[in-house]
Amino acid sequence: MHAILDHLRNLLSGDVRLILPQIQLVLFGLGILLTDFLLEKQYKSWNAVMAMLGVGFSGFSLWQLRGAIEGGDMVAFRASIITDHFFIFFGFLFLAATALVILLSVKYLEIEEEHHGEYYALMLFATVGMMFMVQGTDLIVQFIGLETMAISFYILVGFLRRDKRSNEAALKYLLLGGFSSGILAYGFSILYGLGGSTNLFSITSTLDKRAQSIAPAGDLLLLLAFVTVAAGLFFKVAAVPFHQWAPDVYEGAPTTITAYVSVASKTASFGLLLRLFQTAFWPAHASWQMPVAAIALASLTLGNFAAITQTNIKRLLAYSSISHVGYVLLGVVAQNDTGLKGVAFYLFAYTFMNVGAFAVVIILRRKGLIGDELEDLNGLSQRSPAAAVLLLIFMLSLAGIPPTAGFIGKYYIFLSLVESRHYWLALFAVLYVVPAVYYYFRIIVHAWLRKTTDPIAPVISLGQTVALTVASFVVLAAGLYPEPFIRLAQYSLFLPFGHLSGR
Amino acid sequence: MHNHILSVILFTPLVGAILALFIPRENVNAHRVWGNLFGFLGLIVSLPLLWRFHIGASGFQFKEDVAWIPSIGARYTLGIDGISFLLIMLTTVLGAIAILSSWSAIQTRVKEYYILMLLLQVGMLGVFMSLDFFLFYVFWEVMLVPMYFLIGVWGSDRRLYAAIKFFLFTLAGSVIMLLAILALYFKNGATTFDIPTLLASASQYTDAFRTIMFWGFFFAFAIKVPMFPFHTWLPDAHTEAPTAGSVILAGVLLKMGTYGFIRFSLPLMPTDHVANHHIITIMVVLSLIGIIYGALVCLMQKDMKKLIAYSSVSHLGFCTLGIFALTPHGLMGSVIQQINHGISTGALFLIVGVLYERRHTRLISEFGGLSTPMPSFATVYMIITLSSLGLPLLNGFIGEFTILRGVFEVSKPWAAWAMLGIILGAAYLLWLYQRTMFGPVTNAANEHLPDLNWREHATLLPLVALAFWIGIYPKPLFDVLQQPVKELVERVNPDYYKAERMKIPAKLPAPASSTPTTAAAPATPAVTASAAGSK
Amino acid sequence: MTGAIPMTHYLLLSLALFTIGVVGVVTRRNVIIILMSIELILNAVNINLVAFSKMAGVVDGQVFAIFIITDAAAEAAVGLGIIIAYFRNRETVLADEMDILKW
Amino acid sequence: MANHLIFYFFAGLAVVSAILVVTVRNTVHSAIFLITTLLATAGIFLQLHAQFLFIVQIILYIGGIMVLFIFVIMLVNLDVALHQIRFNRQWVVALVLALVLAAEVGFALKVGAKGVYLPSGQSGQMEPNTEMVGSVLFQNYMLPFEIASILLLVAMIGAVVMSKKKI
Amino acid sequence: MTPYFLDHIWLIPLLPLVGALVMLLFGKRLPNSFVSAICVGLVFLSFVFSVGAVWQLSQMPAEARHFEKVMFQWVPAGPMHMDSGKIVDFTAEWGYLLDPLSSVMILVVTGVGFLIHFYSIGYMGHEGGYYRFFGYMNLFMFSMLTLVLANNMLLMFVGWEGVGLCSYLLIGFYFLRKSASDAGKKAFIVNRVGDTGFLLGLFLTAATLGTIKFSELGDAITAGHFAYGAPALTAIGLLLFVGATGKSAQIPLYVWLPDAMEGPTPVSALIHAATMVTAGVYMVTRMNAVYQMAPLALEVVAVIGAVTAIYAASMGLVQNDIKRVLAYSTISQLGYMFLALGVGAFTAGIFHLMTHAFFKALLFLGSGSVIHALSGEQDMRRMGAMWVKIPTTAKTFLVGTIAIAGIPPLAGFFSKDEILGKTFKYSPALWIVGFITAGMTAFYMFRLVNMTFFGKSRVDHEVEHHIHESPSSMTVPLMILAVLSVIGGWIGWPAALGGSNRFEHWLAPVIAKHGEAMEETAAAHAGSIEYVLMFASVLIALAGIGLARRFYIQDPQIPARLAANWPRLYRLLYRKYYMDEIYDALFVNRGKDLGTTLGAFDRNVIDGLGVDGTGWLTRFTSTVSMWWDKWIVDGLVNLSAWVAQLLSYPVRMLQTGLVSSYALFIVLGALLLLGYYLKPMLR
Repeated sequence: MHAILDHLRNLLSGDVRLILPQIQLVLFGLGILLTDFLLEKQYKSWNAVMAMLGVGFSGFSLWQLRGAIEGGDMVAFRASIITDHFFIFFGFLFLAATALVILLSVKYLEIEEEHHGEYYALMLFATVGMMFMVQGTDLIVQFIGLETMAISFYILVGFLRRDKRSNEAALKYLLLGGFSSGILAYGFSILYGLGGSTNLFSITSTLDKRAQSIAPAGDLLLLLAFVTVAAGLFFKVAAVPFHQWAPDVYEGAPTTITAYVSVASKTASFGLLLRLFQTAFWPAHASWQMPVAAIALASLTLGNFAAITQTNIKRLLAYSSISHVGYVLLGVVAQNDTGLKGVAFYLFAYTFMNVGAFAVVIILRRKGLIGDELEDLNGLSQRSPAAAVLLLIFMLSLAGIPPTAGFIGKYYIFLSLVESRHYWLALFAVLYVVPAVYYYFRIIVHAWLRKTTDPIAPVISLGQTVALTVASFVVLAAGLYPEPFIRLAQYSLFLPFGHLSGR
Repeated sequence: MHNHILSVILFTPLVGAILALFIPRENVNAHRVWGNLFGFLGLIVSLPLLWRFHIGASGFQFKEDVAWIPSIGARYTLGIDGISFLLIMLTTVLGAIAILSSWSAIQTRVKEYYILMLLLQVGMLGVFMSLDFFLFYVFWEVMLVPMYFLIGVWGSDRRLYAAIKFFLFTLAGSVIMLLAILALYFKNGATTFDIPTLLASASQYTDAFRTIMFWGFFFAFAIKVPMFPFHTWLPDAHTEAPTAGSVILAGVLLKMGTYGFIRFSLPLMPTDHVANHHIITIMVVLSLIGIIYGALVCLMQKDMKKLIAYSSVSHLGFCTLGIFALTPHGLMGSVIQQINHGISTGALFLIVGVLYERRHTRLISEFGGLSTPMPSFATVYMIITLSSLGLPLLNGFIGEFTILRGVFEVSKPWAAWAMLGIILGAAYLLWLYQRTMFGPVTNAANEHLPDLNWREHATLLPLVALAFWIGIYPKPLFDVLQQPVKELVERVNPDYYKAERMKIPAKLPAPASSTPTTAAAPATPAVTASAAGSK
Repeated sequence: MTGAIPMTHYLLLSLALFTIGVVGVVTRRNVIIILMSIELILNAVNINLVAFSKMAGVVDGQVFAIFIITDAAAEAAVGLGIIIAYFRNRETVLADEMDILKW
Repeated sequence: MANHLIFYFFAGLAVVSAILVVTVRNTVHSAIFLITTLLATAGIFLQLHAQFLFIVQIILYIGGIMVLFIFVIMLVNLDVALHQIRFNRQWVVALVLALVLAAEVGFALKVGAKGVYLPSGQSGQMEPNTEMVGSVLFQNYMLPFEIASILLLVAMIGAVVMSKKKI
Repeated sequence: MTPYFLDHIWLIPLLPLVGALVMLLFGKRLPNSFVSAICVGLVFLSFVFSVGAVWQLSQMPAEARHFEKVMFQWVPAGPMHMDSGKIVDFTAEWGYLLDPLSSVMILVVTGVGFLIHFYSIGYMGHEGGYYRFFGYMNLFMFSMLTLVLANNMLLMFVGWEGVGLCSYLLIGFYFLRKSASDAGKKAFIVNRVGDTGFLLGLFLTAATLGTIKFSELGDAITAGHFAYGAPALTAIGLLLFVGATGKSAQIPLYVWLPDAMEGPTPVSALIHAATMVTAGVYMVTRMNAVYQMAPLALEVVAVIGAVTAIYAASMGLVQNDIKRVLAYSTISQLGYMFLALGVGAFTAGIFHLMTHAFFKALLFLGSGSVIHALSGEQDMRRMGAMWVKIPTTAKTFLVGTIAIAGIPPLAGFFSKDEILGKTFKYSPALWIVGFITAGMTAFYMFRLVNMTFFGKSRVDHEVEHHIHESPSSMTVPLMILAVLSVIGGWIGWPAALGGSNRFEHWLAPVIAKHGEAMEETAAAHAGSIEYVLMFASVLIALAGIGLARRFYIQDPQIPARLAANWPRLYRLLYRKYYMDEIYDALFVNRGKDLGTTLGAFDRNVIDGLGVDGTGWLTRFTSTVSMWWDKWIVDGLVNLSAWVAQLLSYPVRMLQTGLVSSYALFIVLGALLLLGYYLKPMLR
């Protein structure tokens, strides 16, 4: 008995320690799957409690890892994962998003009459996938992590099986996601061929050496690998022209999952994107700067213009999130510390403000009202002033009006562009705030300035209250006193193999 | 000495707004009392500035400086000089009056209304106090939101359009300004957003860079002012906004643009003569177009508020004209005219509000002959009209005169063109007055309109008093402005003070009563003159 | 083992299968065929991986290919499940009749 | 030479049946041709000395996935499928674009691989390696292996959740 | 120690201001008797202080008759650049200046003003808004006194605008009548046009001379080494004269004055005859230091004055409205004064200003009395034979008429004669104009008298019963003014007739010396001509009187016959040279045509402003601006919004909902990205 414990302790102090957060999530996910059978229909919300516990434990382990890596980044499993600041930051972000969405889900699922344990289990598994995406330094770990997340999402998007929109969204997401995964895998295969290894460290060092002999700008194989990998990742983050799944999926999916996909999937994919762009593809950084900038601008343009005339809130937010991708990508384009900090802060802010925005849509859902049309918001300020105020805060933040987190995020993006002398990009970026404000304010107009024909005030459950409070608090706090949050973003900066510090 | 008077002024309305959240919305009168209480309190706490402000001291006073976002160098830095001092006083006065004026005008969503009014105050005060670009920008944007709602919720028919137009216009300008701020920030080593530091550093940069910076800031301010081609948001916003909103919008918000020009754009002007001249010419031409154009459009208006809105375009044209004359008089006149415009146009909007509250229309044709039922209203209205059209002994004249004096030094044609605006100003204002107040009462609905009540008196009479005070004894204003304006002119027009000083000659002894002259008469004065010169 | 087949040939074979897969995805109406085309793409990737693996002389690529196959299996399972759910509601498996969500 | 023959035979087979997969009208035929393609690929794996993979390909892919496919095809595919138009309206454009992409990738591969250093190691010296694959899989790639199990669990849940009428 | 009255000079304008404030703040609640007591009393007090101050001033030696009292610094000093490039502190004080010139003015203003106030008690007794009337009148007194007592141009401008405002308010006193408020507005706006000239002149003075203080102007000119006729000084002179043409109703800005007769008659007497309209004359005299250095400006002044004089007189010949005749007469007499100023006879101008104030106030008040008696009738064709019915009015009116006609020894003779005499020396051509005008003046004034007081009665019957002499509060001022009209000219008894012309000596210190020198030398040469000229002018006045008698008493058919014989001329004159019609034709009708055609014009705008003469052009540009604003500037904004919306749809159209097309976009994206990298390779 003692020996077993010792063994366990040894195990936990070794490599396994670094994946403890994931392990805990998996365990709780399995637990939910098991206990779900035992729960009567009216007690299904215990699944949510369980999932929250899992997130809590996972967060605790992650916190401990944070302390453990103060001395330096830790790698494990033959360098196939790395626990660094970057991972800690993103890990917490995923957990936060997961927790918020779990809180929002309970009531929503009850209304949808699809309250099953699988839902929460899949969320936890998706979180595991995301964590591995960011933690992985091996192409296989990254790919499998990505797929775990993606497949979980396909299912979650189609979770309302009796709803045609949900079906269609899931099928579209699956087909296109599979297609893009194929392209990504193709890119990974080329990368593997170039690097001679699946390990990111050795790929990077090989490609660094390779750059000595072949100018990266003319290295077609590398660029081919880049294009295919980038196409796969841009698909996941929904950047133009790989974005088209997003509005449909966002609209069709259960709103809670829309929030989750829009936030977590995007954040995780950006984590992976940064990981790859800053390491393996760094030698070609001069080559990918312009195309990424073009994609960013295209995303801004299309996202903003398409959103202007939408009447469905979820769809509108989908297009708006495409434009947010444009901003984040601009931070990547800047290729400097400020830009990366901006990306981190932006993603952070985006997580909370977007979940918050969707949360307001979620609380509108009730029996007989889907609540995702702009008209459904009418007169919200009279029916539920608190919800209207929160919606206002989130919209201001999404639009980038101070004093909200969204402004600081945009500020950093602009700052990085000015710093890297991309003045024209900066000009475009700031001017696109204007149409963005226009459509965000369409939402506000409906919530605040229109009369309603529907006198029923939305009922907000406890979980939703907590989620909304947390989200709005973070959005406001990061706008009013951004210092600690900027530190957080600063903290997330990783200096892979001296690339950034060498500049 | 360490004091927090500016923070107190800044946050008093905010405290009021936050506390008001806890008053139940059904308790409408409590909100009214509360809103007025804090509106008035905001004025009270700003009064100590009157005697504690140090006239003639250079630089900024009452400075407060606390770290805010150390990672980017943004600080919570407040401070005022003579220019911002006056604008802050204008803000607190008009704020209290605007809040008071809404007592009976606002019947729906009273709670939100007062909260938003108080928040608006915070934003505006913050803009005038901030000495940190980041903080400045935050306030600059923050204040858009309450204004948007004030127009959008309590406005009239086309309020949604007007509100979003207002928002988008101003936003478009300010985001470009943000870029300019960032560029300045980087140029100076990306360590601080301190406004004086950054502006001082501008002197080291090339003219090309400074020109770009100037235009970067230009749009934000030009839209806010608004200068000629960017003015179209203003009539819509003014027309649709509720009375108090219009008062604040015209009285204070527009001044943020002119303030920006004075505070930021002027120090960024290139030193090179040609580039400088280019910019000034453009600015002056736009101002002149604005003056005349605004006045002309006024003549065609059927809606009182729209008329006054366009008159603002004209009046603000004077302000920008004064600024870009780059002379002490031009600048001082400009600031004084900003204050005056706040008083006069604010009062005009209150006056329209009085009528609107009684008749729920703003169409000029609906009125006529109101002097008969509303004599005190007629008197106040007349005084304000006269103040707005620049009658001496009322405030408007002092401002316009001083501006024109400053402009005249630089270019006589500019001054002459601007005069056209004064003539037209009399035309449209008096015509408006005539159409509403004179003649027999033609519309039966107007026959028994009640005259001003005590509350309306309380909102209008302070403004009338201020109008007279500035018109008759403007010296304190000039004194307050002297020093900051001197510093500004020394910076942007360094040659100005270097010119030789002219002495008004002491009284010459009278020449003998009959100087014999045999030559042709014209020769005489020349002789006298040369004789005097040789002495 | 005389006359090793050039690496390029494997790559081109892989490319051919990849392209056929892509063509299938973008031209076919039947979602099952589209799913099959995705399998083709993944298969093409595997050829790449194995070929590179052989060239590099390490088996990493093969391992990677195993994971790709695993993924393909998982995707197919879930995909077919979703197709069934979809078919149950809509009585069709044609991609171009799948357009409730648009614009 | 045999090596060449084997490769080109399997390659040709794979390509031709792949083409048939995406062109034939009958979905069941497509599935059959997909099996052919996968078998041909398995042959290529064998030719590349990837014996373990060869087995996996046949058992897992063909044995597992394709059965699933055919099962589903039978389940949902009605006779109408035979009369349906195979290609969507954009197919010409799509085909052209796909071929252009292929040409680009081909060009990149060709130019990129020509005279370009690829890490070769002991090129082509691959011994029969099932054992090695096994040990690598469970030593170097233990973590992905574990994750893959989660992936499969997810897939299982997904398949169940999606296809069951009532859960 | 400063003498008491001089020290309290600030009370002179302040007293009426107090009255005005009391009236405007509390007047509504005060009984009429109280109102008149305060307002008239305060003006009288002001008059007393004026007399005291002037008396104390006269006690000083002639050269030292210059008293300035600065109350406070109004516009504080600030640096400014002069045209010469030097820097100077520009400032404007609130200060009062009493010197011989302003002393004449304050006496006239407070004296005549007091009489008219007193008269108003009776005249306005039955009108509504009694307190308002007196409030405005007192406010006017304040403004006018500020104007004349100002020690600098800016403060003068305060008064200048103030009187304009009061004029506006008082013309529009019967604000229920649209014509009245229209006339008020017209007066204000036309004056504004002039005022801009004044302001520009002021700026130019400051920029040229560095000071706007009257007492420093002369020295500044000397110190500035300006040549005689220096362009800057000429420009100042011309710009200021633009201001003067507005206020003093000279061509081309005279149009407001006839309309201003819409106001109550005492207003016409005080503002539009005796005081305000003479502000321009006063101002030019005040600025004589500049004008004397600007011969071109003086010439313009003279010519405009002369032309206005004859032009207005010719219109006065045929007017039928009693007040309009007097209005044109006023314009004409003001033209005389400017003629005097223009020829350098500043003292003569001021002299005429003073005498004119007496007799024109008298005439207006007399006409008011007539109108009062006739229950508001103003058309002379409905008068006649009033001599016996309202004898006091008639007699005093006759005195005034004789005075204005220039019959010695009444006041008008001396002043007019001095002007004509000086003009002759300057330019015989101008003299002829003035000379003819004198005849015309005598003619139309006696035409008025004859039509009103003599001949057959043409009064309506109902009205006739009510004819009554006015109360003594009205007749007493008439009598006092009549006396002044008789003796007022004696202080300027010319040297040629054995007098000493004390008036000229009194004013001498104020007039810049070189000008005086010129006059005196000229005077020495032309002693004999003066008698001839005097005789001629008396003669032509008598001729005019005779003609009027023949036309309107002896043979009343003649005017009709004349009108029939020269119908065009008659109509031309009667219709005031078609000036209004020209305005109408040029602006209003064309505007109306266009307005109807376009359908976009606001009819009110056209009527309202077109009549005012600001005109069609303004409206047109205004419409264009409006249009520009609506369609171009705003249009661009809305267009961009529209384009954004429009763009939104194609962008959304890409979102077909079809998986295949989405996949194709992914292919396209990859293709483009790769293509971007391959492009350089292909070259």
